Order: sequence, then C-alpha cells, then structure tokens
Amino acid sequence: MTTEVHNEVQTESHVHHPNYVKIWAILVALLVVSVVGSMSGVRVVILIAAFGVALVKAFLVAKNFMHITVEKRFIPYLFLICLAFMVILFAGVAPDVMKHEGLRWSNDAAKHAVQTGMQAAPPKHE
Amino acid sequence: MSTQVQHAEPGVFKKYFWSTDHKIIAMQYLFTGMAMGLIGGYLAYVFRMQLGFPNQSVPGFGIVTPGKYNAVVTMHGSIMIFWVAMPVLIAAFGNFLIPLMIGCDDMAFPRINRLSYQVFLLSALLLLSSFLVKGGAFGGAWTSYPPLSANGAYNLTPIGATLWLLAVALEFVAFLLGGINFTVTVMNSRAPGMKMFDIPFVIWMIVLASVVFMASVGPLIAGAVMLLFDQTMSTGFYDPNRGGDPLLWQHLFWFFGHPEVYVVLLPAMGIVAEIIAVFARKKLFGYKTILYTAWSVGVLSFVVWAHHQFVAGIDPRMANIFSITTLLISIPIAEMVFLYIATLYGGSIRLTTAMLFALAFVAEFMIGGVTGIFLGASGVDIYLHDTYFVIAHFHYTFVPIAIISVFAGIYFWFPKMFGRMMNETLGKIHFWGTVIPFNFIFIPLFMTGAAGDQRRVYSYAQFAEQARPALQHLRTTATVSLLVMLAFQFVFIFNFIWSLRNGKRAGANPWRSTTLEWTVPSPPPHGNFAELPTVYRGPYEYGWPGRADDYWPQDVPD
Amino acid sequence: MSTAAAKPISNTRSDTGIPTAKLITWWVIASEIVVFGGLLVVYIMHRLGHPEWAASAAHTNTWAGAFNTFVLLTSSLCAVLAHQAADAHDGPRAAKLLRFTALGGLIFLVVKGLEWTADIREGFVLSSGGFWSFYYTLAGLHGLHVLAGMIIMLIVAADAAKNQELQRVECIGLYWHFVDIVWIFLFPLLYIAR
Amino acid sequence: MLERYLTAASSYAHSIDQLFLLIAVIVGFWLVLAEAVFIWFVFKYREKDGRATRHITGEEPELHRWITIPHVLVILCDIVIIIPAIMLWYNIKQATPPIDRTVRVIGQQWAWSFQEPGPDGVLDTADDIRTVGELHVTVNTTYRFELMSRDVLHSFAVPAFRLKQDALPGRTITGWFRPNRLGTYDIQCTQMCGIGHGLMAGRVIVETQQAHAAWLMLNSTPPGTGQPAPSAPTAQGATVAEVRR
Repeated sequence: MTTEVHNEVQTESHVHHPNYVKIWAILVALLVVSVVGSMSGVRVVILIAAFGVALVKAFLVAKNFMHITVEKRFIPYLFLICLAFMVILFAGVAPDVMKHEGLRWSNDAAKHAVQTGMQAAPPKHE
Repeated sequence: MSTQVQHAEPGVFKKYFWSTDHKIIAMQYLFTGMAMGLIGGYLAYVFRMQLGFPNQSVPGFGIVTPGKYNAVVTMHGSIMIFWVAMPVLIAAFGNFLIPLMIGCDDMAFPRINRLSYQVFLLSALLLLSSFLVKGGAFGGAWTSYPPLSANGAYNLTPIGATLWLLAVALEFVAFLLGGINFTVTVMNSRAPGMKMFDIPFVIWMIVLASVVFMASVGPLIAGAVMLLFDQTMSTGFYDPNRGGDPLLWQHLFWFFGHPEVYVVLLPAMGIVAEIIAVFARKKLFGYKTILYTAWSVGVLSFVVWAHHQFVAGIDPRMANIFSITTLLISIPIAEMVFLYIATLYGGSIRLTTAMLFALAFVAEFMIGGVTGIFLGASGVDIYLHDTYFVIAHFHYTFVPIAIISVFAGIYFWFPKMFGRMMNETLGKIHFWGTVIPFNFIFIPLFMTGAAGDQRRVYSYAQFAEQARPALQHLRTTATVSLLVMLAFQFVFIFNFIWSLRNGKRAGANPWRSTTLEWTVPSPPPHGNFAELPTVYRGPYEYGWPGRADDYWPQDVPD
Repeated sequence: MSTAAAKPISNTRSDTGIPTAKLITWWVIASEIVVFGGLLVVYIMHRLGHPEWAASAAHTNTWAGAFNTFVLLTSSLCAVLAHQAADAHDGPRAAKLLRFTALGGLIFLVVKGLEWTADIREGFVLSSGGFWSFYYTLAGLHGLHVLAGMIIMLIVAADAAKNQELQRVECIGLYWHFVDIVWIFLFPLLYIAR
Repeated sequence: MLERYLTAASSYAHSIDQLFLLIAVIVGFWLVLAEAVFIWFVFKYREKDGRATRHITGEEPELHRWITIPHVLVILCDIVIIIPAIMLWYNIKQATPPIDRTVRVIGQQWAWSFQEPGPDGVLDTADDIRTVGELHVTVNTTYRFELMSRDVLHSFAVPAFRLKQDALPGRTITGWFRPNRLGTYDIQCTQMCGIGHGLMAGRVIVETQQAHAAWLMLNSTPPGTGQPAPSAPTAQGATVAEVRR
C-alpha cells in the first residue's frame, strides 16, 4: 500500500518538470538585478530591487523547486496562515516597539539613541 | 519511574527507557510529569505556609526569605505549566491515546517520539539543577520579564536565570518534536474508514493544541535566544539604554503565552468530553459544533495576547482592541460548556470517580471562565491586574485543566494502561478531598484580590491596607485548605500504587465504551492491535434504538 | 536516524495522500516559518524605528552576501536535481548531487566565516549595537540551519547511494529550499537596505 | 461592591467599582443558571434501571435551539459589558481632564521616589521637593504623574485610587488621578522587581490645601538634600536623568 501511495503521489506531483536550470538562471539574473539596483543611490529603486526581487525569487523557488503549487492545497494554506500570524504579531507589537512615542508615553531612551546615532553618522541614503 | 529504571540492567533499560513504543513513552511522560507535579505541590506548600503563617520556619523548608520566596513562586509557576500540564495532558495522554484511538500500531515517527521525551527529561533536570547553583533558582516570575531577567545585577540569580531559560527552550523543542509527530500521525495514519468526523474528540483537541503550540511558540524561541544573548553575551535586545525594548519580550512571551493557555485547555476539554460521553451513555451533543467552537478558540487565541499587558505600558489605544477580542473568545468557550452540559441531557449518568472528576472540571471551569470576564474588561483590569484576583481566576482554570481533568483521565484509562481497575471507594474519597478544599483555597483569594493583595509578595507587613487581620484570616484559610488538599493526594498515590498490583482485573472494555482503544487487551500488547481495525462509524454511538447493547463500537460492522 | 529499522505501519499509511516523511517535513518547515518570521518581524520593526542603524548596515559586505546568495541558489538547484534523480530511482546520482548541495552549504559557511572575521577585526561584534546584534543573531540562526541541513543531507546521501530511503531525498531538498528562501530575504535585509 | 473590601479614594475609583458590580451581576446570573441546569441534569438523568438513554446527535433543530439562544444572549451580554468597560478605560487611560499639578514618580530597586514641583508648581526647578516613599497630594486636585524607572520594571499601584501603571526603564509614562478623600493610603509595586519586591511600599498622603501648603513651606529646600538614595545597581540610575537632558 505504502509504495503505491509513494509512486502515485510522486508521479502525480511531477507530471512535467519545469526546466530547473532555466529557473536557476532566472534566479541568478534577479540576484544581479538586486545587487546592481542597490548600487543606484535612489531609495525607491533600492527598496524595489531589494524586496520586490526577493519576493519574486522566493516565489520562484517555492513554485518550481518545492513544487508547492502542485502540493495538496492545505500545505500552502498552512504556510500562509503562519505568515498571517506573523503579520498579526507585527500589527500588535509595532505600535509599542517600532514607534517611540504614543498616547501618554514616550520612549525617551530610544529617541535619545536615534538622536545621538544620527548626529554621529548621518546615513548616506537618508 | 523511568529515571530509576535507568540504573537497571540493560534489558530493562532498553525496555523502559530506550523504548520507542508509544505506550512506554507515554508512561515516561506521565511519571515524570507526576513527579514534577509533586515538586510543584511542595513549592505551593512552601509559599502558602509563608503567606498563611508569615515569617515562621516552614516545616521541611525553613525560613522563607524574600529571595527564596521569589524563586519558589517562579518555579511553581514554570513547573506547573511547562513540566506538569504540558507533558501529562498533551504528551502522556497524546502518546498513549493517539495510536490506540486512531487504530494504528505506533506513532508515525517512533524515534522522534523517543527523542522528544529525552529532550524533555533533560529540560526538567536542567530546571531542577538550578535550585543547586550559586545564587539559587531564578526568581523573576514565570514570565521572566527583562531587564530583571536579563541582568544578573538586577535578579541576583545570574546562573539560575540562564538555566531557567535554557530549560524552557529545551522544553519547547521537546514539544515541537512531539506535537509535529502527533499531528502527522493523526493526519496520515488513521485506521481505514476513520474520516475527519469519526476521530475521537480528545484526539482532535490534542492535535489542535499541538498545532496552536507550534504556530505560537516560534517568535518566543527567537525571543529566548535574544534574551539568552542579553544574559550571557551582553547584547542589548531588551535593554532600553542600548536601543532595545523591554516591552518586546512581554509581547513575544504573551503571543505564545496566551495560546499556551488554550494549548493545555483543549486536551483537558477533550479528555472530559470522552468521559462524559461514556458515563452519560450519550453521543456528544453537536460533535461538529463543539469542534468548530474549538477551532475558533484556537484561532482567536492568537489575537488576545496583550490583555496580559493592559497596564504594562502598551499604548492605551491598543488595549481597546485586545479587550474586545478577549470578550469575543468568551463566546466559543461558553458555547463549548453549554454543549457539554447539553450532552448530559437524556443520558443515563453513572457517577464513577472518573465521571465525578470530569463533571467537577465543567463545574469549576465555569467559575474560572466567568471570572476571566472581569479581567478582560480593560476598565476593571486596571484595578485587578496583578492582584490575587488574577491568581484565583487562572487557578480556577488551571487546576481543573492540569489536576482535575488529569485525574479524570487517569481514573478512566488506568484499566487500559495497567490492566487493573483503581479502587472506587478510595477514588471517591480522593475526589471529595481534592475538589472541596480546592474551592476553599481560591474563593478566599478572590476576596483578598478584590481587597488589593498584589502578587509575588512574600509578606504584607509593609502594606497597612493589606496587613489587616481580616485579610490575613483569608490567607490562612487558603493555606489550611491547601494542606488538606495536599494531604488527600496521598490517598491517590496509595490507590495508584496499590491498584497496580491488587486492583480488580479489567477486561478489554470495562466501561463498555465505543472507541478503538477499548477493543484491544488491557494493557495493550506491543503493536497494539492483533489485526488493525477498520472504522465504520463515529466515536460516540450510544443508545441506538433497537440494538441489544446500548453502545456500538466504532470497529463493528453493521 | 538513518538506520533502516522496521518501520511501524503508522509510518507507511498516507490518509492525506502525502507520504508521511514529506508531510512531517512540511510541518517542520511551518514551525520554522514562525521562528524566523518572529525574528524577522522583530528586526524589521527595530530597523524602521532606528534609522541610525543604517550607518552600521553600510559596513556589511554586499559582495560576500551576494556571492553567498549565488552559492545557495546553486545548491538549491543541485538539491532539486537530486530529487529528480531520486524520482527516477537513480540513487547514486541523487547521492552525488546531494553531496554537491552539501558542498554548497560548506562554501556558504566558509564565506560567512571569513566575512565575520573581517567584521570582528573591524571591531563589530555581537554586542556592539542593535544592528550588529540582529546581524549576528539572524545570520547565525540561519547558519545553524545550513549546518544541520548539511549533516542530514550527507546522512541521506549515504542511504541514497545504496538506493535506500529515496523518499528522504525530496524531504531534505524541501528543507534546503526553505533555508534558501530565508536567506533570499536575509540578504536584502542585512546587506542591501541601508 | 469593592468598597466593602477597600476604601475608594479617587474620582474614578467609584466608577471602576460600579463596572465591577455590573459584570458581577451579569456573569453571576449566567454562572448560577448554568450550574443549576448542570446539577439538575446530573440529578435528573442519573442511572436508573429500566430507563434507557436517548440517542441524540444535537443537530436536531428543536434541541440545538437550546444552545443557539443562550449563545446569542452571551454575545449580547458581552456587548453590554464591553461598552462601559472601554468607556471607563478611555476616561482613565486615554482622556485627560484639566490638570492642576504635575508630580514625577520614579521607581527603582526597591523604593518609590517622588518629585513634587514645590511652591512654584513647576518641575525641575530649584524648589522641587524630592521625597522617598512618601507622596503628599492635595484632596480634590487633579494630578498628572510622570512615571519612570531607574532599573527594572515596576508598577505604580495605589489600590485606594484604583490606580495602576507599570513603570518601564527608558520610558516616561504619564497618567492622572484626582484624590477625593483625606487620609493615608498604600502605594504598592505590583510588578516583580527583584528580591525587594515585597518591601517596595510607599504611602500617599491626601491632605487639605492648608496642610499641603504648610508641608510645602516646611520642605521646599534647594535640591541636593532629600535626594533619593541610589540603590544598587547605580549604573543605570544615571541614564534616566541623562535621557531627560
């Protein structure tokens, strides 16, 4: 029974392989794009080059190397739910930790750190 | 038990300590958990004595200094949650019941299962060792808030704090291994014919708990690494003067810590459901509805965490959101309890010891549930936060969960585990001797809490309002009740050991129950089933009209 | 864990249609998502709250990071090719490719080691400020996963060479791709954004 | 209801007690009802020979009604509770009434120290009055407090005022209270702060205008005297002051 299941699943999940080498080439090209983009001084370009490209790369790996799209539906959903919880965590924590001031409180120490830090070395791309 | 067996000759060692059999591993978890439970009870005895009879030498401990008091309360909390509730409710019952109830021979990954227990045992030993190190055990409360926990100069127990953190982290690893194993086993290894809604409720709950644990603990594992670096490598993750933020730990801790409450609640609910169904001879009232409410509890538990932090310095506007979600979660829980009560309707209730404990769980948990509303309502929580009202509230949930439901489960499955019945008379004595004093411990604490007694204080001599004799009488009452309750636990221990040898022999199915674990001999042989069963119907088919028996086992064809 | 002991029947069943080994791999990855996710969430909110960290971030060696990304992407390719070979029941080839993958991991760790030595020479250690604490913690946690992946991969390869436990080739591959994806996000977060 | 256990001595203490009472009534009703039905069932359906059990799935509409109706009622009760709860929270922790006077409250291991603006009513001036463990306030005066910590987490709690707010190192958290009853009341620390946690007590003395004025006159000395004794570890002690610069 077991072996049947194995074969059945595995064949079912790899009816036609994507050309892995081609995918790899695209990934490397994207890597180059992100590095080059980061060299350009423009903030927007850097952010897109950094994170936009990262998202695309992650998707390509997940789709073509992990075959997550041909896997049983609940696996990708499981991962999306985990990510959703991380978003909830961010939403709940950021108002206290990311911000340094709020209603009736102010994080003097953090403000102080930012202030002195910026004076010490003003970052290039700010 | 396992720890003693280690020293025996290799044969026994291999059988009882190195085994990959889920039943042996379940026993290892059960006995380790019970041993830790005794330690936790002893710690409770120590600090209750100090509170009831301040500054007198406690028999079996000595004078309770402020530092020792902090260590004792911290360890009591940590042990009872992480080393009693989790291993017994999830790991012990999960390991024992899952393969038997879903009709397969073992866990899907027996060696991972064994590893999980060994990591857990290591974590327990690590925690206990912290009592012996220089400076003593960690005393910064089971929540371990930095900067107190991060800086030895503040907590004065530098080694203890690090040992505590390592022990907790290892414990998380153990339950990740175990929980994932449980989940995979139930998803993949069920008996042919056992569909989603034919799975016994307790199995559902253990799996749901494992998943909730798995999804909530991650950020805290990361946070624990950060705290470890703060302690040992002088980083400043939680140090406000070095760009860190103490509030961050509180958020990470409670993002796990609140789901954790439901991680232990749900298996307890499951155990109680099984027992009520069997002894009321009734199908669970609205099996699917209970399941849906349990799922919604699991999901909602991820969006309520900051109600532990209303006055902790979070932005007050956030408190409103978490206050609403907190009262939302009361709805599915309330519905679950209603459904349990409704299950009794039209039944034929046999009040065995197991059933008494199961019913006591429902009755007592309701009190714990409703008192939670006071604390979820942000306005009132301003006053009640960190008072004994909170302590009484969560003990009215945790004692039913970790003590009462566990006793119910042990009395119920003891025949299956060891092939003999426990003594019912002693059982009933133990029941009344546990449940009545329990209420007399915590009802007085609701009152002292309402009077403003703050938590984690070794003596109220400094506080004129708290030093009133009236309140001291209440504290003494609670302490005396605790002594009574602890005394009656020896009845259980005696009953347990006595029944192992002299209990009435139990047949395969002494309770005339329907689920699969009762179709195998007691105790089940290695490999459980002579031939693996096939499932034809849901788990709670009692009182079918026009059948000779009032129960219809899952594996019997029509 | 690779000793081929008699497996329980529960291990060979597959009610979901996913082989047990693959299913547990998915669950492990899910649990890792929340570990790394939690740490990344925390890092991101600090980074947004502390613009001054950009100055420290400017010191990180983008080229080393980029090269390591390239190495991991390539090793991921080897891993997926190994999986392909395993599907074709070509154990030895799968084992060879897995060992290449592990080699990629080794190169990754060596580069990281050199990079860290340079950082530490410059005086940037774990405790020299918020950014560096996160830099070493994030990369270190990821590095541990790379190391663990390599070890398991070599064990799996040893079995695969004997055409045993071929289903494990895909599982360790999935894990490796996940570690790769984590790095795909760490690279811009630690090396590019400044 | 709470007054029975502890005097209420601030403007919002009474409304907290009222909300407590409201919740007690609502959940008390549900608790009694549920327990009553529960015990009644256990008694009524106890095992009797000759009475077989009934096969009920719980999906039957006429039975499931008995779950859905209380279910809806619970939702209503939750709403009835949550609205006043949030309104109360808003009034205490978000809205700020006109402030008459500002004091600074500083927690450290293991003492509360206070900075009173002195006769000129302005903080950080020469005539500030620094006290340890004793806060003097005037009755029927709205106080704004600035809460800080020198080392670890503390929690500034005055049970009689129904006031509680954690103090975090590196942060300044503000709040308000309006004492409306003369007397001396406890100040607690309700956040675990080390071995001295149980000793970290203080007093708030609510006194009349005249008494307070007299106290001001008596104690308004140039700063330096009456400084809170720094407690180990002092290393962090400086930072709060430093951050304030």
